[in-house]
Amino acid sequence: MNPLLVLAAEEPAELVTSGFWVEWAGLILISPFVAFLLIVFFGKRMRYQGAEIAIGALAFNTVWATALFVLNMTRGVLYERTFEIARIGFLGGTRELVFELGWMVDGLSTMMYFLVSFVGLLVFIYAVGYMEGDVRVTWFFAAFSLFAGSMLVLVGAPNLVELIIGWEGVGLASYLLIGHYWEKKENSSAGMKAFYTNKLADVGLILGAIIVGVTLGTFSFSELSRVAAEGGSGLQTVASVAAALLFFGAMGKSAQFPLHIWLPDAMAGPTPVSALMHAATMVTGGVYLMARTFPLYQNLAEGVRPAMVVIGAITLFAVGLLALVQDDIKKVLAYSTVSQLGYMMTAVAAGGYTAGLFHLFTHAFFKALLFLGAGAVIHAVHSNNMSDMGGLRKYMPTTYWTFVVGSLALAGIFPFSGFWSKDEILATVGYEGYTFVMWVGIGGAFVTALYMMRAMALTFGGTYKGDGHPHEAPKVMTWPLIGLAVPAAFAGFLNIPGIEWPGIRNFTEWLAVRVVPMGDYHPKSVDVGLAAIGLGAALAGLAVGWWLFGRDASTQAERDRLEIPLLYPLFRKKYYIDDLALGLVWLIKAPFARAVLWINDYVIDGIVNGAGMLTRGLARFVYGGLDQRGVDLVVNGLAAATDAAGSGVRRWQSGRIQGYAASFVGGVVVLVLAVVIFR
Amino acid sequence: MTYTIDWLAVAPELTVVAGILVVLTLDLFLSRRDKYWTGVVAVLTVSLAVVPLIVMAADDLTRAMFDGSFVVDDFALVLKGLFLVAGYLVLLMSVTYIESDRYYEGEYYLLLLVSILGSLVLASSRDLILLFIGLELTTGPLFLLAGWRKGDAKSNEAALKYFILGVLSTAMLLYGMSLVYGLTGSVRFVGIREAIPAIGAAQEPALVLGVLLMIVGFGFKVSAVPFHFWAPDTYEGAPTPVTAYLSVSSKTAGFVAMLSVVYLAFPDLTSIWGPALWLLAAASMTVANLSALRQRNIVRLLAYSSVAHAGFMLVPFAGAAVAGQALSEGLSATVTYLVIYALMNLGAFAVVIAGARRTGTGDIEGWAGFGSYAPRQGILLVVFFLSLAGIPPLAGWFAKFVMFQAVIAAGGTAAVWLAVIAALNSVIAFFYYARVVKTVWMDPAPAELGEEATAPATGALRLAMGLAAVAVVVIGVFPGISAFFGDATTRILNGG
Amino acid sequence: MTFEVWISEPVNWVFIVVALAVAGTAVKVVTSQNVVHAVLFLVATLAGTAALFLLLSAQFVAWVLILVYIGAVIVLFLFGIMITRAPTGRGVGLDNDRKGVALVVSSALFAVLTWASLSAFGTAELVDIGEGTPTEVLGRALLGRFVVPFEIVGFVLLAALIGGITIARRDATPADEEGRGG
Amino acid sequence: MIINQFLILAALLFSLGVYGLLVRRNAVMVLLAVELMLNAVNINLVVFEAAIRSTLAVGQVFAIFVITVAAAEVGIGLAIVILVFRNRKSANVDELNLMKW
Repeated sequence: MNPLLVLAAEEPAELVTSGFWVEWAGLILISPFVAFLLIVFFGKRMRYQGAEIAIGALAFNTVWATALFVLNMTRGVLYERTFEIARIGFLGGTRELVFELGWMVDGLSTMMYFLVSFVGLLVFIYAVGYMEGDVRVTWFFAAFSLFAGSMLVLVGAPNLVELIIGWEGVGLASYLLIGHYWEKKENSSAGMKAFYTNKLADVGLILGAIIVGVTLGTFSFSELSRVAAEGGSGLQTVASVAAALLFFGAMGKSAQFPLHIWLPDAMAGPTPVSALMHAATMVTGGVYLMARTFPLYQNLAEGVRPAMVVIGAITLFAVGLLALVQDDIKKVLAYSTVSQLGYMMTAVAAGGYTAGLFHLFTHAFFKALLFLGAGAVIHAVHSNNMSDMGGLRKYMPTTYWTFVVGSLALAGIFPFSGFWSKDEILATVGYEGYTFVMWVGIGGAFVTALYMMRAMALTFGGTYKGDGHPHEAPKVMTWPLIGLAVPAAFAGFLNIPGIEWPGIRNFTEWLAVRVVPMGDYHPKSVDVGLAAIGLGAALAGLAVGWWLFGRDASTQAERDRLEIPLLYPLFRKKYYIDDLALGLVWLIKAPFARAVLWINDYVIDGIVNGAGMLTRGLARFVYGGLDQRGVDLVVNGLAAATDAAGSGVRRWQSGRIQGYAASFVGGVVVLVLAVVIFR
Repeated sequence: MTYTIDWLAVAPELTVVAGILVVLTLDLFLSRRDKYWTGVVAVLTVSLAVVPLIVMAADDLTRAMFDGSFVVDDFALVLKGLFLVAGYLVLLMSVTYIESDRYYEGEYYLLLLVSILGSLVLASSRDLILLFIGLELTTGPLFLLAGWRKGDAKSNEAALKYFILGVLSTAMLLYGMSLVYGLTGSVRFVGIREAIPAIGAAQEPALVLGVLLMIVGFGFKVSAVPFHFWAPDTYEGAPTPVTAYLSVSSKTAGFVAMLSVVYLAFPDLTSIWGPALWLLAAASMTVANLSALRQRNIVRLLAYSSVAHAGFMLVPFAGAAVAGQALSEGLSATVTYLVIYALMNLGAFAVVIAGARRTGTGDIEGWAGFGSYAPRQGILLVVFFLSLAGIPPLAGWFAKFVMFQAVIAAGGTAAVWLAVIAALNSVIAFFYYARVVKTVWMDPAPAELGEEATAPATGALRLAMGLAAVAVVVIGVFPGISAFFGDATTRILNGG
Repeated sequence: MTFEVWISEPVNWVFIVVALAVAGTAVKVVTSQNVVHAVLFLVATLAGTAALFLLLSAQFVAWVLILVYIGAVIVLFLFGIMITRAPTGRGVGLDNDRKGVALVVSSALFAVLTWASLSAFGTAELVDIGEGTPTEVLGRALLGRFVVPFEIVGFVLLAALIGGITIARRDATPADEEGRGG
Repeated sequence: MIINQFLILAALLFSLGVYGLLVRRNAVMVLLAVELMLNAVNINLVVFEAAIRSTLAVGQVFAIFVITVAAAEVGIGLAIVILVFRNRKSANVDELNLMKW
């Protein structure tokens, strides 16, 4: 056992297991749905077309969730309330399967209540400004409430069935929201793609849930935890299958490679939707599921975990690379989200329950912040493309500074929140013995910093390249940015290994409050060496990024097109030959006079460019070769095959009665022969 | 030998018989304007017929008559109740539809009541002859009702297609029954079951043929692939309330016949009908869902959806059979699915009837923006379609869940494969339902709406939609209700 | 039982004659290019079937078949042909052009049915046919044990009658119906 | 007499019925083919009854029900055919393909 690690948390002494706040916490789950109905029926007649109802519901939730959060922070809350809704017998009536609805208040769900409500509230407020003038504001806020409400059901669910209800609700609401601008064909097909991938993964979730239910007789998480801790159920024998199926479900929702393909396309929806979807809801659902069923993976299905770690690692690195070659600012952030989810998934899979969730916690703030910032920029320049932006720093100072805070937090720069959570992940993964994966994670930190620097430089640095006069967003949009920037900067202090704040329990201990106290290994104190390496990688990423894109505003557009010639000799041949020719001419003309400059530009520049180009070239390759061609091809191929099969099968319905009758009788003969032969 | 009759046990049937006679008589005397009274009588009849069911449910006795060929047990009670509720909702839907065109109202209600009578008898049949007559009584009037829009060429075509394929399937069914009778020497289910072990290996092919031909006959009624071809065409052409009845009551009748026969007469022959049902289930789900993706007409879409649901409903039973497990869970799951399916599908058809009057078209594209000028019906449409898609917390999710649960609990390779096929199909199925929802709520409404666009639905139709919606939501949140009915049916009595 | 023994029974000679007649006329029912002839061939098929029933001592069923079918149903068919003005001459394309498919499908079905019968019943004999089933037995069965289907089947006929009339009748114009009761 | 001589004749009639149902264009002719199939079933039922000799003569009772229902079916079928003919001036089933796919 590594001396740096401790096994987490005993049960705290003063658990809150009753009282007003926890016993009525179910209202958190209900209020957005009430808001939904109110908006649908009365929204159109109201001043802000229903937005005030949605905001009211989330404000209510935020207050309530904050109360629970504070209770948990100081004492710990544990409460569960369920109502039986159905009971079915099986195996000749010897076994029963109970379906229940209810709510659960423990460390994990309390954190999620708070995240969803708080981030949701700010995003809703922001959306009032962003969606102003949209033709379907009422419908937007109705669906948005449904979205937040479904997520709250998902995280408040005391059992798998209710979780699935919330899960499907989130998926449905996102389908409606992603496709908000239905007029554009690509948006509606993005909504479809999101749903194809998600529904496919849901099959895994549902089958996994049924296996758990059938073997345990209940879908309850508490019972699952108990069985995992104490044994004594048929679940042991099929735990790996169930765990793998549940993980497959989580892969879809949390966009793990190769099911990540839906997420970048889902950027087609309005930006507030992307912000909420990427920060606190929807995509975190999968990580949440893994955390909620963590005992299953920790104790019963350890065999699946290495595979999960590998998938998480691929996601965090390979998909992170893709962010480097995007022009659409939202797609940069989208690929970044996938990559960060990869971090979370890797951590949880490796056994870092606390680490993964801590990153989920901090990520929610800074990713929401970045999306909302991007939204403000898009709102100002009326384009998603960074090639139409640039120089916005002076036009939009508030957006700029909050965006910088978010970027630094995401890049993992000390002392912003992302630094602490990423460091904890690296430490835990490393100590769990996944050394290679830890180095992949450090490489990922470099990539993260690189693409965020690129995004900042192309958006806010240099000169403005778009049309019109960009202006700072209205206050209703900038205040949420500031509101998110604060936790994005400071949330990391809540879980510094080895530091206890007076009166506040550690983040680790919040999360440990479960029916069966959760334990995982996590660092007792900051491993300064590892932290320095991680920070160094991030700083290197920022430096390379600045060198490439920020240093010289006039050439940044050109530099953005830098390629590795070996990988794209044909594609970029012309460009490269021109460049080479120019260089030769220049060399002949001034062989000596500019030698110093030559060293500067070609040696130093070459090294930095080389590193940058290598990374970006790899990214191009992964994006162009694998992601867009390979994975997309498979998905599109499947869709096309389904479609073609549909039209093929349809031809069978020829309209002719006697054709039907012939098929009928032929079917009889075939059926008889099949049964006789294969029986 | 004399037989005693328990009058309470046959009271639901007698009530409907009385209703038929009253409608028949009234129809003679009422003037054209007052014909709607026949509808009122029909609705009252169906409501009244529920009363003896409740009385019998309360005293918890099982009643068997005529050497156990007519049995009223919990299975029969639940399904009779389902037939009456479905009939009630269809009658409510019919009122506007039938009244608004110059159709023969009195005769229409008469035929519908006869069909309901047939399905009531069917639920109690424990004998091949009674089963056959019950089935004929259920479907015979429907051949005619499918052609009720006499001036409409599509309706004519619907009736003829349904009829020709229907009699073909009847002939197959009867051939199978005759073989089974010849091999076992009995037409009572209990007699058949008792005689089956004595059948020698040499006679096995005839037994296989007999059982499978019966399955084929039922497969036609439930519209399972490849015996489904009539369904899309007939559904599209028939008057919509009749289509609703076809897709729910007639299908349920087919299931009742199939389930009671295989459960009571052939429980030891799972190796014969298990694979057959497996094939039918897999083919139905796959072919119907793929075809539904390309449909432009909303009723045709629902037709393929109904074929696909038939496949889903076969899954638990087929899964239990191929895995060699006890059939009672499969029965319970299938009946639970039937109950939920009946409610949500009738709701969907009620909305389609109401919506078709407003939009004036059955083309899905013509429904663009329907939600904006008919928000309440738009929401109801979302409720029913998403329930059909199996999105929680609407009732459909529980049906799917129980279906998966039953087949996974059954275990075994073949059952698990069936579960996988069902799972993939439930993914495909989502899209055509979602497409309708999207069109209704997201696409812009046509610039100029017809006069009918703002006309409210009539009271009866609103009642039908409302009842179905309440049921779908309540069962979705408290699915124990449907599971209770499903479980009750496993207390099925085999003969006397 | 060998073929020699089988053929030595006189009743089987009768069977051969009747069966050939039934099969031959049945072939003509589905192949005849004259619709009226087809109907008349069906009469012969049914009459032959009734004769077979007599061989099997099922007199009552035989007479029911003759009364119901030859007496009533066939007349219906003839009416149907007259009303729909089906082409009564030869060579007007009474069959569609998919005979190949039909032949394959129906032959396959015949093969399956025959195989099942042969393997199941082999040369099992019908012994002790006796005097035949007394009509009293059938009557008691129909009104006793089978009284429910017996009563219920009446509604099949009622529905067919009323529905058939409604469907088949020519609709009166609305003006004709004003003020008229039915 | 053996059972199979009747059964095979019935199988032949049934298959001929199927053939007729598949090739006949005129709807009335299709109905004739259906009658052949139902008649085959009757032969089956009666011969099985002769072999089994049940106390209630179940096979014959069944055959009587089949005959009755078949008569009703003919009534229904001809009504539909007449309806179709009235609207289309033709009773050919292969011309009915308004609805497909």
